[in-house]
Amino acid sequence: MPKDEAGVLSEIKRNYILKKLKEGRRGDGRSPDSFREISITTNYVPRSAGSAYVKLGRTKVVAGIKIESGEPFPDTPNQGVLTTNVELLPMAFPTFEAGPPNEGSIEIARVVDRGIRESKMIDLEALVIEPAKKVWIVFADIDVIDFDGNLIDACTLAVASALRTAVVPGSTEGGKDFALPVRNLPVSVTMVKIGDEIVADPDLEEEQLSTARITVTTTADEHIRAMQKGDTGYFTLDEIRKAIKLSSDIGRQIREKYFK
Amino acid sequence: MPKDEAGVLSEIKRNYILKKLKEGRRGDGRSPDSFREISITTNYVPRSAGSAYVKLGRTKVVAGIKIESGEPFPDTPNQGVLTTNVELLPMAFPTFEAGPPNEGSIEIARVVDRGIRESKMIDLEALVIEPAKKVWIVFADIDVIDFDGNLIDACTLAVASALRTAVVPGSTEGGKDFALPVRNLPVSVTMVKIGDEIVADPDLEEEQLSTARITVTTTADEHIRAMQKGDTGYFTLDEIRKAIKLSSDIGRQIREKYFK
Amino acid sequence: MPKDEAGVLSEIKRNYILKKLKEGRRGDGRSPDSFREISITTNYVPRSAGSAYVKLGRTKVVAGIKIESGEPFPDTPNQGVLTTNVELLPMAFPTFEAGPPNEGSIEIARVVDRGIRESKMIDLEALVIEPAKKVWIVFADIDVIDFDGNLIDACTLAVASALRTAVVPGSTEGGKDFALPVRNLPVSVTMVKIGDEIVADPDLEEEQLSTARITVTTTADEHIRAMQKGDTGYFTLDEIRKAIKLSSDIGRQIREKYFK
Amino acid sequence: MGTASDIKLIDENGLRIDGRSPTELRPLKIETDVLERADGSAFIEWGGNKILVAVYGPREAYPKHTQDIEKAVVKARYNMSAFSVDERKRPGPDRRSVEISKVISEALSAAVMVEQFPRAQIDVFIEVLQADAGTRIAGLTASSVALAAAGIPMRDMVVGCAAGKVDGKIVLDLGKEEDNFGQADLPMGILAKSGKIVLMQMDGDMSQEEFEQATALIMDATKRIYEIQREALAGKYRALALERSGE
Amino acid sequence: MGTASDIKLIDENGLRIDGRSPTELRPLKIETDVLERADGSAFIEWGGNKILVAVYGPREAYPKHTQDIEKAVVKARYNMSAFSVDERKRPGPDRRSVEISKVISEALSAAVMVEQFPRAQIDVFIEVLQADAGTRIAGLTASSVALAAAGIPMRDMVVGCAAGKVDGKIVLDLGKEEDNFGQADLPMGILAKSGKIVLMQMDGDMSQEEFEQATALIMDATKRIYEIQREALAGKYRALALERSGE
Amino acid sequence: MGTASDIKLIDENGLRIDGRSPTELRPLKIETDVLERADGSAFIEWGGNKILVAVYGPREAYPKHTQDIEKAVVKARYNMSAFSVDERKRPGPDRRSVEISKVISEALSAAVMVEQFPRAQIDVFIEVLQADAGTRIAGLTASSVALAAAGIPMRDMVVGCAAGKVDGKIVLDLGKEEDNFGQADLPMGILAKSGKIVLMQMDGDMSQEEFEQATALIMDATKRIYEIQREALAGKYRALALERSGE
Repeated sequence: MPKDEAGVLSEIKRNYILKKLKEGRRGDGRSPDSFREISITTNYVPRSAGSAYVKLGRTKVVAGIKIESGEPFPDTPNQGVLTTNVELLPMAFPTFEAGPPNEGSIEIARVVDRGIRESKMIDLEALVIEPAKKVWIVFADIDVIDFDGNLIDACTLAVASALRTAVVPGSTEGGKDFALPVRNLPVSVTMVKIGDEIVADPDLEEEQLSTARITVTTTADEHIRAMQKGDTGYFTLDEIRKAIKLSSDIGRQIREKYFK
Repeated sequence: MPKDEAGVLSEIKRNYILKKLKEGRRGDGRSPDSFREISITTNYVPRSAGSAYVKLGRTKVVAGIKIESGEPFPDTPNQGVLTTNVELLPMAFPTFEAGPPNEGSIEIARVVDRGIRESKMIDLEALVIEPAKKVWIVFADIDVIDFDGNLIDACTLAVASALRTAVVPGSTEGGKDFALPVRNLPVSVTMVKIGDEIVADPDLEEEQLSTARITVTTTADEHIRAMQKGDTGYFTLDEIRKAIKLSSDIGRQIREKYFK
Repeated sequence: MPKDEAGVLSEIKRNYILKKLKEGRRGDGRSPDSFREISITTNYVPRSAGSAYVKLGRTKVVAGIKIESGEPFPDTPNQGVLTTNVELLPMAFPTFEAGPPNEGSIEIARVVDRGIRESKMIDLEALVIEPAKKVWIVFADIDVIDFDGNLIDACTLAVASALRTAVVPGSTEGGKDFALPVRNLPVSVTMVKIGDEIVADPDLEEEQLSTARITVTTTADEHIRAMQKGDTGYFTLDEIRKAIKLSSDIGRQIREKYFK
Repeated sequence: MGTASDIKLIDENGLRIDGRSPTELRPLKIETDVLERADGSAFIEWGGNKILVAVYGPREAYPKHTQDIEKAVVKARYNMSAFSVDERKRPGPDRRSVEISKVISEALSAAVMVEQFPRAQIDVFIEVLQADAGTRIAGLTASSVALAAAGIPMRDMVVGCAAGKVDGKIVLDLGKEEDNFGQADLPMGILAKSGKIVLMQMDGDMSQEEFEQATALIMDATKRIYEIQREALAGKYRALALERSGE
Repeated sequence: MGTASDIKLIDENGLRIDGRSPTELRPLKIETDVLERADGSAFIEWGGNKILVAVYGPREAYPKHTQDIEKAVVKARYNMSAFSVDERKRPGPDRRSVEISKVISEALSAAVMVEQFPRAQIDVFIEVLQADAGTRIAGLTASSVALAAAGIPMRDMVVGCAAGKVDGKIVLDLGKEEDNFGQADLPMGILAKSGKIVLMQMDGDMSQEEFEQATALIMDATKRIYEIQREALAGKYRALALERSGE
Repeated sequence: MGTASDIKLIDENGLRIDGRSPTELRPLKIETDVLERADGSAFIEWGGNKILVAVYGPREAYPKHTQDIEKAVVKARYNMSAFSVDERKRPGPDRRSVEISKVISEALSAAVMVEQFPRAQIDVFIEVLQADAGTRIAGLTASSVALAAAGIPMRDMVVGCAAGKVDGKIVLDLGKEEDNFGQADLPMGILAKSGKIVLMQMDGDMSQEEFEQATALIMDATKRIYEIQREALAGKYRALALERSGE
């Protein structure tokens, strides 16, 4: 993850944040297990098949869905196709550069994709037009437009919200348009380790202080659907247990609050 | 546009050219509204479908046409396809580099293409083999081999000349070979602004002194078919009116002299 | 070819090797016309269609064959397709870099390919599934994993060995699996010129001392099937005659010893 | 320009397919400071276009050989998001967006006081979230606002506006169907106060007389668009003033 | 995770499709110093996986802007050879291999004493010659051995190991069919002595209880794999010792 | 080499499909100074080949790490224009042109007095406008002339020439059908005065005896081609002389 504009967090800020954390408080006053404010605007790009503009604190992303007919993968002839792509737009941060996805944006896209896919959010089997020949291809594209940490969760929220409102253009294939069949709702929760503390939904400053990152994506049944550890630090098994528990709890709250 | 080999025009040369211009004369003795000598050799690459070698002063380009069968664009199922590409070969100038087209050559190709396309020079509707399935694809490729300014006009001249002699290989699709159906003849005229003067067909030195560039492409009916303003300077509306008039006049002369 | 880690061979080593060569001996004790020890392990990657792990002295390469159905080239509708690719893996040498093939690996792949192709080792006409529509495509891929000179010969040995054991997966196209039809065996012999001496199978040190390289690929009939001169030095016609003779002799020995 | 079609684009009352008169602009709205990281930003909705612009700079031009010792380099990057158009667009620049980025960069360079920032680079990132006709002039109009919002000194605002020819008639600000099935399009970039032209492209078929009509429409609309730009920025300064008085 | 299927992956005796018990690893063999040029190398055969790892470094990080003034950068490059999988793989990195390279790099960084080599780079090249399930953990396990063989100081060995869910049951070290048709896969990278977790990914469907079972299996297997790593290296040192005594 | 075919390439009189005898070259014409910007240039028409060569340099090699402190680097770039072959060729280098660029660069390096220009680069741009058989040797022959025309010191001229096997017979300078349906092709690059061989490739099927015949034909033709090279350059110097006397 990129450093802030000065390249490194000042020693003073750093000590301040670490000290507060020991007292159970974060730089911006949050408790370790709380998310920043979430705002979700669906249908933000009305001409796409589905879309959502998500703000997670000062991190902002726009997800847009396009659904087109095409060939299935040879090994899954009876399923539609989902592809997820994340663009870290240069407008989002001073050091982001235009160009093909780098390892950072690829990792984000793949973790988001795994959460959606493994939760079986989309009923891919309902997206077959002609078995082995023609299926619906769901393109989930995410533009990151403002960056202040925790892109994985912002992107998962945006894609999930966009998919829930998406419409399959069945009329282009001689049928009727229909709502994209979605069922489970994956919620990803990303946490980082700063010193010995685990905090959820890190902002950029916290990401820069952290040694290890973990994302746990769960569904309403509180099963784990995807996990990803990142960064060069480590977690103990107990820390991971704690992270899973936290994800499960926060996931429940987010579902409750934003996806009734 | 590239600088000359020394990187910048010497002050002395610069002042000389500016002074002469105020007297209504250009560095090489031309009047502001006159083109350099044009030489057009068609059928220069006899094995292509059509070709032309054009010299515009010391600028030299070779255009070659290839015509192959292929699929139409989905939104124009009843039309052939035209694609235009310009290669600024490294042989043409000391600082040109091999590699994919840069923004300079892309702009040139797109302006040339618009002139050909919007003048409806080629009857694309006559290039359908099987509607929505198979049409003739016209590839217009231009090699820039020697560079001394005003590539847009040199390339337009070369492509237009090559297309006028081009043959569609109908025999490869079970028919007969036939002359590419062409009708209108677009002529592009590029002008630059040096100080307050507008001069047509700038050479490299003049391009380096200019602050703004404008290309106006017209057909025999003296209608405008394509325009493109370039560079970081500006034109007043009156200057543009003057440029359009100039293009119209020069276009008539060029048509008269070279395309009888 | 890359320099050794210090970038250049030390003067002392260089003089030692040159002096020994004048006495008809090489740095490692070999005679000018002898190869290093060859070891060939076929079926090294059992899940590929055919494979071989070849050591030529300390140079090590792995060739793997994949055979898939696909379209023939338009100009050879009644033949299967062979494609050869060499990867100079960054693991093989300190200065090798990851990335698309450079001119070095392209030259190696093309010379290896020509030897296989021109010897008519593979009966490409027997690889047609449906004329003009569907043929077998033979992918020969070579991983260079340890580099100590003479990659062309190591790669040719590996590909030829792998092809001899390869199986066409006919069952995937409704037929039966069958052994890839091979007949002739090309053997390439690469020689370099150091001072006025010609030595066969150069190791890396010798490649760094040499001024010119020549590869001659022959078949059992002692006909020449492919040749390639490399590097910025020259050969006299007599030296090339000598090289052809040497290749012919060594080819016979290698065939005798390793391909009975 | 567009393909021929039977669609009637102007009705018997002289009204256009979306109900506008020939001299009417589509609805247009500009907001500033919509992003936190950028030095300046703007969001424009113009007809169905939704375009976000972020400005970074002046900052040291990089790589070094791109530096101009006499002035700042203004580098616009026009990009369409994958979901902005009917058929999903593959990410990354294509020839069209490269050309548009070039002409927008040149147009903005004419307005910014580039000579104040030698060796610097000013980046203008234009992201088309939803594309209707006229994205380049909408992007240009918003870019100018974003530059001002970033506090970058400019000699004048750049206004983007287009006119075109539809069913043989010259009209202002083509909509999507008009763009698809019309006969000419003339996008321009104009310095608001001086009326100087810093961007101009044209394709289609226009007589010299029609060109006069088209530019008259554009020049007139420029004033209206400039007002909207000013208001967007005034909103910003009002907000700032409130913030201060609230302290 | 995999697609649904009728294939029975665990039989009535609780045995798996390849005859293993739920807690059994596939056959695993590691060899060191299989390459001459590399500073350290290892070859691992784990089930049907055949993976070669070469280590170069520490050497000056290049290009310069990638240097970290405080520590060495560990850069793993996971690559599948064109012939390693059923369908021929186009050479060059794809998104999957980019992600795997990243998580392996991060896992190894946690083990290597990177602070001893500021500004340096340690390259770990992982070439999958034949792929069965579990290439990333096999590659990670071999990388750790190759780093040790290169004499690079490490605070601990990294062991890669996976568990998964098959026919509703948690089992160790998924094979290919289990990976294709199972319900979850949990690859982990563990520091052998401290038990710290430096790599973890999961996909599929696992309850929190099942996660506990899976990690228990992995933690237990870690010890066995670590033994094999040590033996491979002991072989190296034995060989070295013999060489010396033979002088 | 070519595919088998029923086409008879040599008739009962021993004449070839284009009427040539086995030892006859196709028509060959070289012109110098056809371009203004380049430091030297040449245009060759050889059979149906039309190839343009431009030379720039010696100039400082760039990027710096490509510099050789002992000598100039000769960098040929062989390129086929999109319209040079039957089917339109996608612009940009392919594997074939990369290989040809390499062997031509090496061949020219042997002729140029590279040791006189340490750290320099000499660029040779070869553009094939129309391709018949034998583009690489035609390009090489013209390159040598363009280098001389650029005033670059050379120890010898490089002559490109090929022989091949057609209907079982060795013939000089294959034409297009002969190349397509013949049995072997042997392109060579020869230093005109010394007879040293600086480029050689072969593909097809040739006995060692046939190789002797082929090289005999080539060596003999080399002299004729060299004469044409000299005349092209003499034309240049004559022209220069006239220019001077005209002053």
